[in-house]
Amino acid sequence: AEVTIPIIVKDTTSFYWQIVLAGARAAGKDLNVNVPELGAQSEADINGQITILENAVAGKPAAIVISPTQRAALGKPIDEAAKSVKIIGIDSAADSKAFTSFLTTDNVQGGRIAADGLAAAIAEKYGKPEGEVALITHLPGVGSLDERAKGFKEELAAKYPGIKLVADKVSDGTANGGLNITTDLLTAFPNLRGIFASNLIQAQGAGQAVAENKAQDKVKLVGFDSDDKLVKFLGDGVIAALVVQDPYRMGYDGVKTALAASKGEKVAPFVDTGANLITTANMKEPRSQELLNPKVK
Amino acid sequence: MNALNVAEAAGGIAPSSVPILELRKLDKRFTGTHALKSVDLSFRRGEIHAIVGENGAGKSTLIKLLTGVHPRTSGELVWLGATVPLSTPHEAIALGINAVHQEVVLCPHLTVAANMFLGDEEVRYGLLKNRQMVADAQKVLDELGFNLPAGVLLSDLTIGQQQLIATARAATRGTKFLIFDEPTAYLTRQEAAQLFALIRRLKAEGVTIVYISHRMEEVFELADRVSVLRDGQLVGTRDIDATDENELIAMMINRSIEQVYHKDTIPLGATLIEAKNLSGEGFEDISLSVRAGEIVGLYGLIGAGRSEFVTSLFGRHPIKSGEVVWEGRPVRIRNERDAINLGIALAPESRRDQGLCLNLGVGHNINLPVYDRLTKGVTISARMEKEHADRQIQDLRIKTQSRNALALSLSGGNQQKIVIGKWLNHGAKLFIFDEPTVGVDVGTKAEIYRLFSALLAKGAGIILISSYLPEVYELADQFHVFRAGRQVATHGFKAVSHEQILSEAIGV
Amino acid sequence: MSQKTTTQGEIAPRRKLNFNNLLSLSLVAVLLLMFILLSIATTTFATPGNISNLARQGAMIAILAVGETFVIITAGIDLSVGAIVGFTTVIVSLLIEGGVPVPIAITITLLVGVAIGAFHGFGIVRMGLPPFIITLATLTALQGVGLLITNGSTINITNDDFTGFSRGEFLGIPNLFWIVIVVAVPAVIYLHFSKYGRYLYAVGSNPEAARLSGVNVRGVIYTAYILSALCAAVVGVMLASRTGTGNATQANGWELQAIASSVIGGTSLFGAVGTVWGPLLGAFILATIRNGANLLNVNSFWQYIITGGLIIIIVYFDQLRRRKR
Amino acid sequence: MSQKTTTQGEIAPRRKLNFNNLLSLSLVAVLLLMFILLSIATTTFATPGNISNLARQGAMIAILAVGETFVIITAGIDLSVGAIVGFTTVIVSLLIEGGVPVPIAITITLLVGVAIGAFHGFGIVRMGLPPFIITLATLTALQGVGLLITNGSTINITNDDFTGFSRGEFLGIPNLFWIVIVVAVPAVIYLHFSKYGRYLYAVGSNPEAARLSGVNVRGVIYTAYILSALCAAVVGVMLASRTGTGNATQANGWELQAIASSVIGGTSLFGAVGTVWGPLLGAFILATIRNGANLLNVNSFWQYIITGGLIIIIVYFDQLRRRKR
Ligand SMILES: Nc1ncnc2c1ncn2[C@@H]1O[C@H](COP(=O)(O)OP(=O)(O)OP(=O)(O)O)[C@@H](O)[C@H]1O
Ligand SMILES: Nc1ncnc2c1ncn2[C@@H]1O[C@H](COP(=O)(O)OP(=O)(O)OP(=O)(O)O)[C@@H](O)[C@H]1O
Ligand SMILES: O[C@@H]1[C@H](O)[C@H](O)CO[C@H]1O
Ligand SMILES: [Mg+2]
Ligand SMILES: [Mg+2]
Repeated sequence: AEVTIPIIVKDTTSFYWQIVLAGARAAGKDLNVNVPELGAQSEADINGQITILENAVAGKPAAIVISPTQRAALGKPIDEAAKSVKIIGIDSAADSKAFTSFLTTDNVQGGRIAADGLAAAIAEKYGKPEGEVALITHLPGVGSLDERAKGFKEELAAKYPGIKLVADKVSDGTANGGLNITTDLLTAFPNLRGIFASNLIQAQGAGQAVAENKAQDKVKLVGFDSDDKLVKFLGDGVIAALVVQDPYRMGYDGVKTALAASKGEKVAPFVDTGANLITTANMKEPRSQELLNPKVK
Repeated sequence: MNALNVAEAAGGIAPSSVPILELRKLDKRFTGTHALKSVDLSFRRGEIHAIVGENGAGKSTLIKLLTGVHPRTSGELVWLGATVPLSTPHEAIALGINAVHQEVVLCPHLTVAANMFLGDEEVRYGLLKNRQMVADAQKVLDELGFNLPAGVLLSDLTIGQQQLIATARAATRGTKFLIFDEPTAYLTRQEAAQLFALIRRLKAEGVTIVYISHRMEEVFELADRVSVLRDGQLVGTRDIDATDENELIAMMINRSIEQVYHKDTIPLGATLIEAKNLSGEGFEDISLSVRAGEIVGLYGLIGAGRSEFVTSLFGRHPIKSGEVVWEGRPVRIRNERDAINLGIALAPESRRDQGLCLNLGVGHNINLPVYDRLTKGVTISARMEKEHADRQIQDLRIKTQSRNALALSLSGGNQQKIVIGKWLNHGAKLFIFDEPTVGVDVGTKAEIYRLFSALLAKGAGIILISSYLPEVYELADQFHVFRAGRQVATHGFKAVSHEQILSEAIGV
Repeated sequence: MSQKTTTQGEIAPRRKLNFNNLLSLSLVAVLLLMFILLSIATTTFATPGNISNLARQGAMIAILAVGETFVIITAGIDLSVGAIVGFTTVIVSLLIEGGVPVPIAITITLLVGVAIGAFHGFGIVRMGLPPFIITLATLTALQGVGLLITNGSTINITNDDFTGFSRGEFLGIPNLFWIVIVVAVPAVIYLHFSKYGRYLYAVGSNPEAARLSGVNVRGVIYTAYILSALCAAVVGVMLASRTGTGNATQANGWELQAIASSVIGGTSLFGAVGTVWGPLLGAFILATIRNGANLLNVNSFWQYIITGGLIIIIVYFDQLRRRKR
Repeated sequence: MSQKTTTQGEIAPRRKLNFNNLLSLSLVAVLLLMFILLSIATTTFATPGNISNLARQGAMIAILAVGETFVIITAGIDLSVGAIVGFTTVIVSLLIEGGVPVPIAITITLLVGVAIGAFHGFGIVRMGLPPFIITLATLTALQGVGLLITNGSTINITNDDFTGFSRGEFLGIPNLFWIVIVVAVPAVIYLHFSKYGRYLYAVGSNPEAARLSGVNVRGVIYTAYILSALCAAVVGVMLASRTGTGNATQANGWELQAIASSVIGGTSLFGAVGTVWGPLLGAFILATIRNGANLLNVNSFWQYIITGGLIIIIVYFDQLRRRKR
């Protein structure tokens, strides 16, 4: 492969980003592009991502695909990088106009979808979308997660006056943290009816806690993203619904678009890759299956 | 720091009767110990005032109060007629009070010069004048007749050499009042002689000297007056001409002892150990043997290689060549446990660095070598653990609150007793005592020597290392003189004169 | 490690056991006080369900802290325990997903822990590296190896028996807490009632003196680091069972929690001072702070502040008592 | 044991500076070797752009490591520096967004650093807390305070002058690297050429001896922790400028990198041994490993393993040299 197009994700250790990288890898194979897979090991490591971007630019690649870890922080470095190389954004936005193209989930919208999904699940069980719910966020200061929380809260406030957000918890970035928080939430709020765990790892922890306490009948859990474990929880009814993005496509199309842009071809400036609500009811549908089981390997 | 400070009054002044420092009802309590009980004492300007007393009598505590190291519980200090708070070391230094403490208190990571100038550095435009300080320090050391380099790291020196550095440092800081707490404990005769010369010189310059020692002959050689402490109380002060050793000892321990050096005639038995032409790091071609019932002395200057030799014999350091024969069988001692298993015990020279776990209990320290034998099945027998520790504490009269008191809360001499005590019930056949009576009071010394006899009577042999010639001279059935890592002479019991031995050790 | 000339001012002799009792008593008092206050302030704290949760939540850090304590008593430190936990979750889940029977998978995982501990011993004893450094290096490297093995992703454990264990209980006590007991009992015997425990303290106080008293100092150091890493591997198995995942980074930072628990429990970082019950209490005090804050619905950020403040207060009073005794 | 002469007085003088020079020379050699190898292995390493990147990337850890070194020389440790960096990014961005002029905002932020350092000094000197504990407590608490202030979110700095600084350069040298110089020069004078530096070593070597020499030991300890926290606050300002955000957790874990850099640079965790140039070199060695691995397109997980391995190797050879000397 002559052409090099690195892809920079937020946190290489998360399964979600592994799917993105798998998509990028596949695109690299299909299009005969060398695709270094880069990224920090925590979504909170903003400086780490800037460093990786700087180093990637120094390697003089044809283009760079990046998922900015933080909207404002990556703005200027991306502007800077775009002076010498084409930049394609994926997954989350940054305060930069320098993107040649952008393929993303609208995370505020994702939060809204989660709110609707949670309300629906509560209504199905309790008759009305009413009662106490809680929110669990992976880590503080992660742009996309803040946007999901924003969308989630706005939607609740706007459409479901009967639903009350009684706890807004921030975890420590581990599944075990989410597990401990959820068990305590279940204890502290005996009338809790719903939980939104706004990314993969927290959904794993929260799912485990709900299963551990056999609370799935009382408490409806909505997660974000998916992996085998969450799909199993979904099938078992431990999780009521998952908001699923299309990370594989972001990776694949990110590289594909980057290659086209590097050749000077015209590319779409903005692509919404979409966020879909998958519930126990619709999980068997083909599109759902495609989203739930991306071809990672 | 200027070199030796010259006394204000030219030509030196005779000890005047003007008190320079008065202690009024000085009192110090540690939680659980009443270390000093209402002591009234006055020091005269330009005198050498010795303080003697048993281990734990409160001597070091007294010094620490005078130098602002510990706060006093009550009482007053009057310096040149005026009451002073004297609550920090800084204040003491400012008044001109300095001390050479019982244990060397310097910074091992700094150079000799940096240590000598610590807290009083020479600077220009705020920057250190390092080269200047080394030169100045060297000048001071040379002037004092200490043949020591100023540019090396302190940790490169032996304890004795470090003690001399501490002395040089204390003597040259505009000192008016200088306290020595057992300064000769780690010094050889030669070094001690240098120290005494320095002390006399300081006295001539009008400096008041307080001199603490367990060695009576030093007290009589140097002091103008002597005060005795017992159990934290001042028993009395005497002019040196108006007292004698027996009186002082009686005042110290409230009884008299006929004789410090005690030696029973014990028939020598079979040869326990034979070292044949041993060489290792710091010693070369050493041969000696020890028989049951025999004390073999090793005499030499500090750095002569005796400690290196015995620690190697004990398996701590490798032996490069030569042979060790134990009870007629050639053996290889690869580590300390091999030695201990054969029946060798070592009481090392530095109690702080090698001898004690300072922040563990007295009992824990005493029992450390014998926990194997205190173990029943998987666990330790609590009863045996207690009994064993208490027996040593009683037998050696270790002054401690209980077996659970931390070793660091004991006075220096009592700490030394722990180092010895932990091997006494081990059942070893060969005991190596490296400077066993450093910092030990006369009464206890006599007890330790009696203990030697008891061990010998049970069929043990002893290697006794001492830099204190009388000890080796009076006790050893046979002794070897070491110099520069080699064995330069071997003598029988009191076979030759002190002078000859000294010249062999020094090599003149 | 060298024993520093600490400026231990005026330490009057006192009974060591008494003192330890006193200290642990006062920690028990702190814990009890928290329990009482939380029982009054919330209706949910003093429920069997919550107490079970608490027992589960504190269990893992408690075991790590006990292992860490062995090392700290020798005047060392083990920064790698969090990384070992993460790494061993990867190992055990790989093995289980690879079809290895659970008991064998667990045994192998624990042996991996032992090997890591032995490597630390080697680094300290043979290579002369400071404990802080060698364990910092393994902290870093193990994370890399764990991530490399899984290619950065998370392994999901599909064996329900294995993951069910952490949820289960026996005689009304959560299984995870049983593990604490299973670890603590031999630990108490080892540290407080056997000669090996005495040797550990001696090495922490003055290794040279210990050596000259015939203590196998190297062996003691190997043992301490192996026990610490073994405890971490045990926790790795527990965590894999609890989260059902193998992920090399999932216990990042737990080393600081373990060390904090140990120190809150009266262990001195200068060595030669510490107990088994101290770190256990320390870990459950920290777990109770978090649990209580959650139940009181205190902003999660306040939990950090409270934890930091309590560490200072508890250790301060501990120091005070020590100096007074 | 060291070389030994048997008659007193014939002790070969060993200059301390010589040894330090030797060590830093060998670190310089390591760094040079890396540079040469990377220049051969990649076409991109030895480009002005990349060297600038490297200078920027190493700068922040380098400054933290220098501050940390002061503390370690006193035989202490400062675990809070990463948390202080995160916290001060919050403070400076709040102030700037609140309309405070940049120079005043920076001054206030640095004073906050000083206050935190003084608090550490207070905890150690007055409350008698071990440095590990008090700084662990602030690590935890500062994170909480920082998160609380921002309610867990990130403050975006809209002042382009402020954020532009970190990207700018002067005389062809990146501004961030200039800050390293601005910190290092007074640090060298302080540590190596002033009596205050000497006191730092004395306190680390034997606090009792220092105290008896009239050294204001408490003052020295206060100074060391204040300098460390001040360096961390400087880095906080730099990081805020670089990321354009205030976020309390964005420098989590940097304390371990700072300590590792310092130790790689020859600082002894037992105190009394260390230089200013050592940690600087250590930090840039670590930055070069990361930069090189990125350029060589080595799997990012390998970087952890390489870093861990290098820490062991470098410190091992350093220890060897020390023992041999
Ligand atoms: N820091 C301390 N804490 C508690 N007790 C102490 C402390 N220092 C000394 N003591 C006690 O005070 C008493 C006097 O001790 P001190 O060191 O003054 O004796 P000493 O006369 O110097 O003895 P030695 O000749 O053995 O050096 C002893 O009982 C000792 O145990
Ligand atoms: N001149 C010297 N320079 C540096 N180190 C020395 C020197 N002399 C001795 N040492 C070291 O100081 C320590 C004490 O010296 P050592 O104990 O060997 O002398 P010794 O004759 O065996 O003892 P002593 O005569 O005091 O019983 C040893 O560890 C030795 O390595
Ligand atoms: O932006 C993302 C992804 O969309 C995913 O949810 C993982 O965590 C995030 O921060
Ligand atoms: Mg004394
Ligand atoms: Mg000796």
